[in-house]
Amino acid sequence: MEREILLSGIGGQGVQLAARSLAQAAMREGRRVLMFGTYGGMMRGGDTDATVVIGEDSLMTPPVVDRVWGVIAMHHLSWPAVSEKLRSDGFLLLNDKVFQAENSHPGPCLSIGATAIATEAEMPQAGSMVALGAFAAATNIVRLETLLDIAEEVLPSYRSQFAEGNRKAMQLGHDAVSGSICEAWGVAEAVS
Amino acid sequence: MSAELLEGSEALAKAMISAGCRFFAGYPMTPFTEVLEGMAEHLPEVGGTCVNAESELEAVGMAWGAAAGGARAATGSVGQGLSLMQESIAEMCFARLPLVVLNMARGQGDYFQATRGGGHGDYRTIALAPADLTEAVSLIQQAFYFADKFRNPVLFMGDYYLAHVIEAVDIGPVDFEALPDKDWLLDGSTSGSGTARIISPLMPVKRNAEVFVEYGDYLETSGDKIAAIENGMEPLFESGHCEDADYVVVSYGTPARIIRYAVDQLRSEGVRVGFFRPISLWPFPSAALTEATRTAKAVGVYELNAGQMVDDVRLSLRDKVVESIGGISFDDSGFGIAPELTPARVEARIREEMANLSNEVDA
Amino acid sequence: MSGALSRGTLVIDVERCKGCELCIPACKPRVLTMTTDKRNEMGYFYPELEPGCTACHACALICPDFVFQVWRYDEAVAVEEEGSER
Amino acid sequence: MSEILETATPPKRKAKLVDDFEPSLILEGKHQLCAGCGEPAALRSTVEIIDELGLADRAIGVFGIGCYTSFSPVLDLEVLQALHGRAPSLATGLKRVQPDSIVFTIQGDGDMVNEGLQEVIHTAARGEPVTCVMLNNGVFGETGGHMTSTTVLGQRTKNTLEGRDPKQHGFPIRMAEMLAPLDGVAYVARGATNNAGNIFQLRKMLQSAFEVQRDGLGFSFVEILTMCPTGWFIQTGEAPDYLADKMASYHQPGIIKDAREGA
Repeated sequence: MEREILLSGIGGQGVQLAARSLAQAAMREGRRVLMFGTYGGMMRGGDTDATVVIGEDSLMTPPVVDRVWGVIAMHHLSWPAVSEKLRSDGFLLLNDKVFQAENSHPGPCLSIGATAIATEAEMPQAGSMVALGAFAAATNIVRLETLLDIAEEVLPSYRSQFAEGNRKAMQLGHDAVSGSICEAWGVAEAVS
Repeated sequence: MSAELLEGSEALAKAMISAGCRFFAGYPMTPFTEVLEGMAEHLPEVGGTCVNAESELEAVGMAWGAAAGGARAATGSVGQGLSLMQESIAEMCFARLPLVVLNMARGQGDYFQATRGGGHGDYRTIALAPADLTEAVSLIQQAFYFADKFRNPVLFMGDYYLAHVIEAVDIGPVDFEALPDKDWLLDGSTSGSGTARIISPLMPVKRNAEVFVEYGDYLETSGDKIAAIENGMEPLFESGHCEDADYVVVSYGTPARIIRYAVDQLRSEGVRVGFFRPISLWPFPSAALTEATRTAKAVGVYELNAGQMVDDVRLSLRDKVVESIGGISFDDSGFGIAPELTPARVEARIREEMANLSNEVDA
Repeated sequence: MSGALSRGTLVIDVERCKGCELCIPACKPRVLTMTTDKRNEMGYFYPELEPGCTACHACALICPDFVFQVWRYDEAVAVEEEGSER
Repeated sequence: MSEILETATPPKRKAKLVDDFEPSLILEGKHQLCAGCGEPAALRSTVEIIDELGLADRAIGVFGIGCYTSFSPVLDLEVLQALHGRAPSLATGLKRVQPDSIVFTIQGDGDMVNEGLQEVIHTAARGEPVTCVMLNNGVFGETGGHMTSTTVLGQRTKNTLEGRDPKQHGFPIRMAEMLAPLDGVAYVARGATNNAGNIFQLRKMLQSAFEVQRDGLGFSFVEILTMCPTGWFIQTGEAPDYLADKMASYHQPGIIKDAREGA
């Protein structure tokens, strides 16, 4: 089984780091992973996305995929293209308030004020990490403990001071979700 | 060594170091920049040197000097930067020096540059093009081996996808057959002995050598050297589903990974299509391609350019219908992200070509 | 010239000479002169030595064609006596 | 008129050899450079200083492209032949992987200042512990006498037949003065080969430059004004004075920087 997750937003929201964290955590839990991010020439403000593919065996999937199982939409900037990729039974997590587009996704959906939660905790750039914590809580695609474990190693050495804040952000996101909404691996498949 | 989750560019850097590369020079240009960052971070850890060169001209010059000093050396850029390096790459072929040059290309417009080159004179460079990161880290080690074995620059063809894909890869050293000592390297030790060494694109020996070689005679050995590489190395390729294929798609690099995926999908639906992927662009795997397309009624070449490799495919298959089915595809980033390069669109393109094929056959 | 000494002498490979004359002003004791009637096989005039060389090797340093071999006598000799046998 | 001495064979009196035909580290002195050329004397001085300093078995010369290139196969020194303008970069890579060697470049003014100006500037700024030697005759000698970036105002060349005019051809570059202020540069001097006295001075400069490299003090640079009577369209005998009057008045010889303690 392969699960494709597309994280989409604008530069500066931490989308690439959240994707990297998801990939690292999945690998830590013994799965095969592939991640591919795109971002424009600008470091801040342009549209950015990252695709993470998580599976059991050797992945033949190319870095670009047509259909994804899950989406974390941090901003509406490239929503039309993103929504086209999301499978109708896939799981969608929206960044409430910041995300302003019309959403007609028929499958399971969770709207959470990730940026708002991060801003309240005085970490406005950690919105994607809040969203990732929430996504993990809603899908069990990876465990929160694994995400907290890898928070430091995914950062370049010159940014390691942000590890603690990112842990807090993921925890806040996780706590904001009451329970599983759409199981990524099914109960039996969950890696213990 | 076990697998590590690495971004492509960092994996390439670590694979180079694992291959014994101890000198690297480069000038930033995305997506080559990320490889340079990796070398700047990791090369000093093993006592190597990474120089932030002031231009591509200087980067390749520094790597040339380091190679002459006997170090495994590499440089690289993007196609545009490689344009600046052409002069030195050609001359290093004549000077019989090993070098690995990475082209972290934007799109696939550099096929001619890689396989024909823009330098002067009769020279050729081996060009290796991986389709995914696992293959890339092993090919990059092979590149250093070939460079040393043939004392010739080797081009490694990557792209934005390869630089930025993140996968778990094993970058442990790969074993190759032992190579002879570099008894030609310059360290100053033979100066003043009457038998001082020279490394030059113009002449291989000093005037007082037992057999002095004139410039013209040396120049004439260039053809022998090209033949020696062609005879000394089996062209590399991958093929699949070709045994009974009506149609074979030829592609290299990252697009080939998507072609492979699309062909797998089509085969699972019973469509008689195969794929062929040259891994060494020079020497080009012509014989293997001929064999792989034996049953094919037509051959499509998918590349992200206006049609470059298609020339080599046509030269290999002179009695087959060979068509270019790719094209230039670029998004606004300018980094070579190809909007047309998705499994669904590629699959649709192959179906379209195969429909034409059966129409032609019916008619 | 009475009392002057020759401290050294030269061997001149005249066949290498291209006749540039750089050695003439370089020679401090002014004991080098260019031929005016004799030419080497390449057709050039070439320098000749008169007694009085100091073995300063200025000629050798400036000569583009490495025409000169410079010798310093163990014992200086009066210029009047040098000619008979160097 | 004094008598002419017989100079075909070595003297019979007891004497010591001061200079042989082939200078040390030059395997074959016979060459096809023009009569009156200043480059052989400059090269001779350079390699003899390397020998005198006892650095011969560590030295590697990186050669550019020019008339002097014909010496690359006849020096008893390891040679890395570079392309036009690129020698300082090759020297950088070579020195980085062979830090115990003594690496020097030989380039002309066309090679260094025209084709490869940025290479030498960056190499100097990085403070690479190499010695760059520039043979400056103010013309592209090998192409037959064309203007370079160091050609002095008023100088006639094949493409400035009426003399270099700043309105048309711009002003010359003073290479030594341009490199000297860079922090990575430890030693800069300009010598000349137009007379024996200047050659003696030049040899001291070369000695300092190689000592600076030997002692790891940074980048060293010696510019050598050399005669090119062919490219200057004058008689060989006029070349030393032409160098002094025309070139050296603009590119003034002397030690321009010596960052060593006590210097």
